[in-house]
Amino acid sequence: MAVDALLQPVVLFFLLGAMAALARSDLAIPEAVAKGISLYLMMSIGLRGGGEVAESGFTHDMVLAGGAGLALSFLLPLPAFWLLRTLGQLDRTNAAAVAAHYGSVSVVTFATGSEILRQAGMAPAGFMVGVLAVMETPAIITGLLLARTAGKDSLAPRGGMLHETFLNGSVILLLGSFLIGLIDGKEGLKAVAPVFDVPFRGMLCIFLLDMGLIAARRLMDRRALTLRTVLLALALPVMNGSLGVVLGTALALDPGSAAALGILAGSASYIAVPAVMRLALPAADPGLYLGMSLAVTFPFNLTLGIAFYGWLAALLAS
Amino acid sequence: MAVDALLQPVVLFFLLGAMAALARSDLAIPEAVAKGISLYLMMSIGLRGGGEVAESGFTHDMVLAGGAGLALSFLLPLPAFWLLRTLGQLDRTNAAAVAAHYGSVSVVTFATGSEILRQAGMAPAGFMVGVLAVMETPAIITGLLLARTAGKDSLAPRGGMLHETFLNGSVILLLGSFLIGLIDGKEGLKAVAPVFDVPFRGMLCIFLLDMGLIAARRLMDRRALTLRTVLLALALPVMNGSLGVVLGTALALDPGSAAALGILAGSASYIAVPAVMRLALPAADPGLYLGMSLAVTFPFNLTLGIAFYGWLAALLAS
Amino acid sequence: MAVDALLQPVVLFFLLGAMAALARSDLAIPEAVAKGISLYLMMSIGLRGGGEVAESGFTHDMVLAGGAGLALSFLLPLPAFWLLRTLGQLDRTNAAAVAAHYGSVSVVTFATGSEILRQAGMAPAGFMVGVLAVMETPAIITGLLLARTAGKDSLAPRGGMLHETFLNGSVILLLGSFLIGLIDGKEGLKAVAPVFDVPFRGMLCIFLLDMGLIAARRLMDRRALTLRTVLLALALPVMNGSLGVVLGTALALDPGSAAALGILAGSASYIAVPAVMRLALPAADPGLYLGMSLAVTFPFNLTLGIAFYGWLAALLAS
Amino acid sequence: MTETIHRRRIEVLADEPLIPAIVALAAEAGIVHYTLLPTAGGAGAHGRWRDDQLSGATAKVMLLAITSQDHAAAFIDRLAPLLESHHLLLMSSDVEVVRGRKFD
Amino acid sequence: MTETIHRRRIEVLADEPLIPAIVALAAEAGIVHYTLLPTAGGAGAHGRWRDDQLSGATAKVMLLAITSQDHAAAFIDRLAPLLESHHLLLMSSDVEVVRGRKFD
Amino acid sequence: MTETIHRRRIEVLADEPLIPAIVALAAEAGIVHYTLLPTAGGAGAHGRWRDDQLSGATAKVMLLAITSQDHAAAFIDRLAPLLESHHLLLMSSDVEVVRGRKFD
Ligand SMILES: Nc1ncnc2c1ncn2[C@@H]1O[C@H](COP(=O)(O)O)[C@@H](O)[C@H]1O
Ligand SMILES: Nc1ncnc2c1ncn2[C@@H]1O[C@H](COP(=O)(O)O)[C@@H](O)[C@H]1O
Ligand SMILES: Nc1ncnc2c1ncn2[C@@H]1O[C@H](COP(=O)(O)O)[C@@H](O)[C@H]1O
Ligand code: NA
Ligand code: NA
Ligand code: NA
Repeated sequence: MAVDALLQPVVLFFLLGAMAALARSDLAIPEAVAKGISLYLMMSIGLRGGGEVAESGFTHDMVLAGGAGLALSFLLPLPAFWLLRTLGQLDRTNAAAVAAHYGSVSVVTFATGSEILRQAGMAPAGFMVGVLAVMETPAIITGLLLARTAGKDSLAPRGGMLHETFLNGSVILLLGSFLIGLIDGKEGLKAVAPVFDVPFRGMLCIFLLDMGLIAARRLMDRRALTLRTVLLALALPVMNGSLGVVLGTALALDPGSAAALGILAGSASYIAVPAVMRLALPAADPGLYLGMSLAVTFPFNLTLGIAFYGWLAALLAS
Repeated sequence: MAVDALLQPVVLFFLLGAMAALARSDLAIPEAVAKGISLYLMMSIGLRGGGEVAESGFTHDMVLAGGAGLALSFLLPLPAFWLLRTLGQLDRTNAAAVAAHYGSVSVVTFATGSEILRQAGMAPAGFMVGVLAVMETPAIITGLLLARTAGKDSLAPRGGMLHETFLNGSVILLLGSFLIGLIDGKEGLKAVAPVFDVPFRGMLCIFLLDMGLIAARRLMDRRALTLRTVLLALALPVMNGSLGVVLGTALALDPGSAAALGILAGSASYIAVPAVMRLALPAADPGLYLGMSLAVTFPFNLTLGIAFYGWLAALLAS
Repeated sequence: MAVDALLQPVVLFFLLGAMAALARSDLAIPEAVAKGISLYLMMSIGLRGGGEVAESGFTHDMVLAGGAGLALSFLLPLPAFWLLRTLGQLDRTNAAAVAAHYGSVSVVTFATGSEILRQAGMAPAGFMVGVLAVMETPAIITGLLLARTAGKDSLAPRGGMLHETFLNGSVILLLGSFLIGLIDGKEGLKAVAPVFDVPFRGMLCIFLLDMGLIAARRLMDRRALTLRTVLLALALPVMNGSLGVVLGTALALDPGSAAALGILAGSASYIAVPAVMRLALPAADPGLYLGMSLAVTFPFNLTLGIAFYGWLAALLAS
Repeated sequence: MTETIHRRRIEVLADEPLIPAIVALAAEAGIVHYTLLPTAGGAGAHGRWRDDQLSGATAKVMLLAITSQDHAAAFIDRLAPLLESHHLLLMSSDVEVVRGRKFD
Repeated sequence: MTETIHRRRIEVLADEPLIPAIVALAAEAGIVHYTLLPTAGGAGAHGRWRDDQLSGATAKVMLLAITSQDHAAAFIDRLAPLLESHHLLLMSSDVEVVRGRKFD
Repeated sequence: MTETIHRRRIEVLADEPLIPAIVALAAEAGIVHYTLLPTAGGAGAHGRWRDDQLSGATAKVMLLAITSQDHAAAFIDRLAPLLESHHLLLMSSDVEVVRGRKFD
């Protein structure tokens, strides 16, 4: 599965972007287009997940997976924080900010992983999109508690950070689309499938080309990254991802969904969490948390991580 | 039909956008993408309408509907102006500017309405796209005549406002695409149908998400709106729309086309007319005319108006 | 073929854009969207060409066509330079810069030409995309040698211009997508065909609408263009294009591929070459080289040139 | 050291549909060279706005022109009566340029 | 000649997520009218950046406000302690405007 | 009241492909911190332009740098001979900043 996964157009376009940036080409996707595609991906993931859940109905598995996701997102920042403080030698604020990123999830890693699993005959259940939505925000709360100083800043919003956290555009769009998918069901979505279903993989290619460019340029700019933080940005996904797969298997999820839980646990946020952290913990260095999650963990998951979680889930299931 | 219409993805995405904005989420579609989709919608509507007319040939109905549209667009500003002056307590310039908006049409309301009618088995005739194009500009002329002061300003173009009116980008694009559709016919358009036909409803969803965000943000900013103008922004579409349906039925159009004429008459412009008014009547408040047409009338039509015009047309036809 | 070609939606949208701009309409496609579509077109052309070559395998014809393309791109600037110096009365730097544009190629002209040839039952071979990629850069080198002064400027990059030339974003994207197409093959690309194959012609329509606007606006701004340079901008494509067709036929390529070689030879670059020239030969006037290639040669090729090269190839083949 | 010359830097913020007319007004005042800058949003006496291009009628553009004292004054004279009615923002400040002749 | 009045031109460059908070801070200092300008990239003590909207967390926006001497000073006083920790850029310069009352 | 210090505000308008070279030139003059601003169009001695990114060769970008008097002069000296041949626009003006050391 690993080699097959690496040779898929989505991954090859990511590598093309990364190589172009490393060679200092001026290739660039306009911001507005990249942002538009990122919104499209969330709408599409939400709608399709909601449509599948509408079809399958609420199940026991769904509740288990949702609970597991919730627990993982709340708790994964704790060991991460400890490792970042000790091995990573980060101060409290930076360690807390980074830990929040690793407790949360990457929508694009999930999307790519789902496609690769589907290709390998291990399609995750539709409700995993709900789990994805559930896992986006709890880690932010844990991270802010770990930092202690959050929101004590003169620029911090009066009403605390909860508003920023739950009304983050990407969180709203994913949840809202999931709800619309639930309401309209697979049948009701047929008329919009030519936009939200059929072209999904192709759109992902264009987006991953851009991700390759951005990740590699961040890596070349790696002002804030040290050898220790880079190594942790490789170790944390493996740790968290394995935990996710093991937990999913223990809860008797099908192998595809267990692998997807691993992908979620092993991925790190680079959209919703940074936007909240920039405001809540301005003293934390965005070069550090975006460098780790976007420039190291994301490429690792895309090329090796997903294949590994899938392999592990298949192994444990048999 | 009303409930069905409300639960379609296009309408649900509009509501999602509106709710996100009301909750003060930072969700936003990049300008360039929204503008691009709006241009896409006009190209698609024009091409498909032209293709259908090429197939059906010119008919008696077409001429009648075109004449009715022309008359409505020229004349609807008159009662609107009177109501805005008296009940709305607006000055002459503002009343004239607003009246022009209500005589003209909203392309997206028409597009959404056509999809909802099609879903309900009442697809309007292809030539209604021609009527849409015909109705965009006459109201501007009536509005400028009502205002009297138009173009007497030192920034107003020497050659008068006609150039601005007829060469407005959206007018040109709709008419030009309609012509291309006429020339190439349904057969000739087959090669481009995967872009201009199949994905239309899905693209409309993304656009309506943005419309929801924009309309709700305008409503929250409602500096220029009073209770009187809000009530008129609800009454005018019902009045004009009913008139359109009755006229369409009287001219013996099929119920779908009569409903579409109602939708056109009941909708208010927020693309072509504001751009001309900003230049021709700078003293008129854009917060007022965009607030009424975009933040009140558009959501009303989308959620209730379209369903009402459709119901009325079906009732009158039977 | 000529009239059919002119009435296709792609060409009609180009004419619509040109007419809107000539009538001074404010119609405009957002930059970011136009740029996004231009990147899309390169990805799509590259992938599809690569996929076809993966299927057909490497052939004798392919090597011949590649060699011919390489030679043409290196050598076509020489007669062009001579004509521009003598008949065109340009100074050395400007003549060299313009000559480089005519030795290189226009991706969109090639794409439109391929579609028109396909429509006429003369589809060029998939490897012609490889020839397209091969022909983008050699002419730049010839142009810089002809100018002599290139890179002696204080703003010129230390390492010379080769980096700028070969790592130009559009060159990288076309080549990279071609490679991905080669690796994944037609079968592997199936999952992304709904984005990169099916909607191609429709996307080309939107892009050509924008090209029409841009070309006509440049023509109306024709500060740098003289009657002599306009005539040369019409003569060069005919000369170069005929040479390409004759050479392709002499090498026993199928008529479609010979026509495509003519289209490539006859087209002039307006993406990759100007970006390099602006930096390498700042003294050359961008108004001149973009005016000639974009405002004169491109519209000529689109409306007449492509049809002529196709006709010539068919004639020579029979 | 390169010699620099004092000129006026004029900036006008206006709704996009008004820009061609303002450019024409500037030309009457002798200002034919200018640069347009995009904007993203703002707030003024007439409320808040975001750059939604949906209608484009209320998207704002900043016009920047470097010019001589005289041309600047002529332009300001022409623009002043329109500032209030057209919701314009007009600023003027000192700036130094090389190649003074270019900016007369 | 149209009379112009001296005011302060304040410019603040900040990461997009901080803008609403900075607007609120400006309002506390009496500055309620402003314009936001987009940016494309840059480099500072904290490294290079390009305007990638992917996360939006590090895309920067320029806030421009014309205001009175007093309001400007009050705003700068509030912002000064945050400049270093929040990676802000703050500039202040002279500018002349017509309709002085509008910019107090 | 927060103390502010005088610095130079340098602005250079240039075609996008030239920006990396201009950034390098600025670095030679000791200016390593800068911000890039997008533009939308304009007109000059070499004609009108709109920001069409189709080729990108003639899309313009504004480079803004706050710096010391000396670095500004050094940069202007290096740039002056290129202004005409490269169609550049160069402006320099006074600006006040907090944290003066940051802008040397
Ligand atoms: N004092 C100011 N500083 C900066 N921008 C302003 C100021 N006053 C007005 N503006 C801008 O000019 C626009 C129109 O101003 P107004 O006519 O007051 O609504 C506002 O929306 C702001 O973007
Ligand atoms: N001297 C300067 N001139 C212009 N822009 C600057 C300057 N210093 C910093 N900036 C901008 O402010 C941002 C943050 O600065 P810093 O906190 O120094 O990284 C930089 O990325 C630049 O975009
Ligand atoms: N006086 C000026 N004020 C503002 N922008 C200018 C001025 N002169 C030139 N520019 C800008 O600089 C670009 C190049 O100038 P030029 O080399 O004169 O064509 C123009 O297209 C304008 O965008
Ligand atoms: Na995670
Ligand atoms: Na109407
Ligand atoms: Na050529």
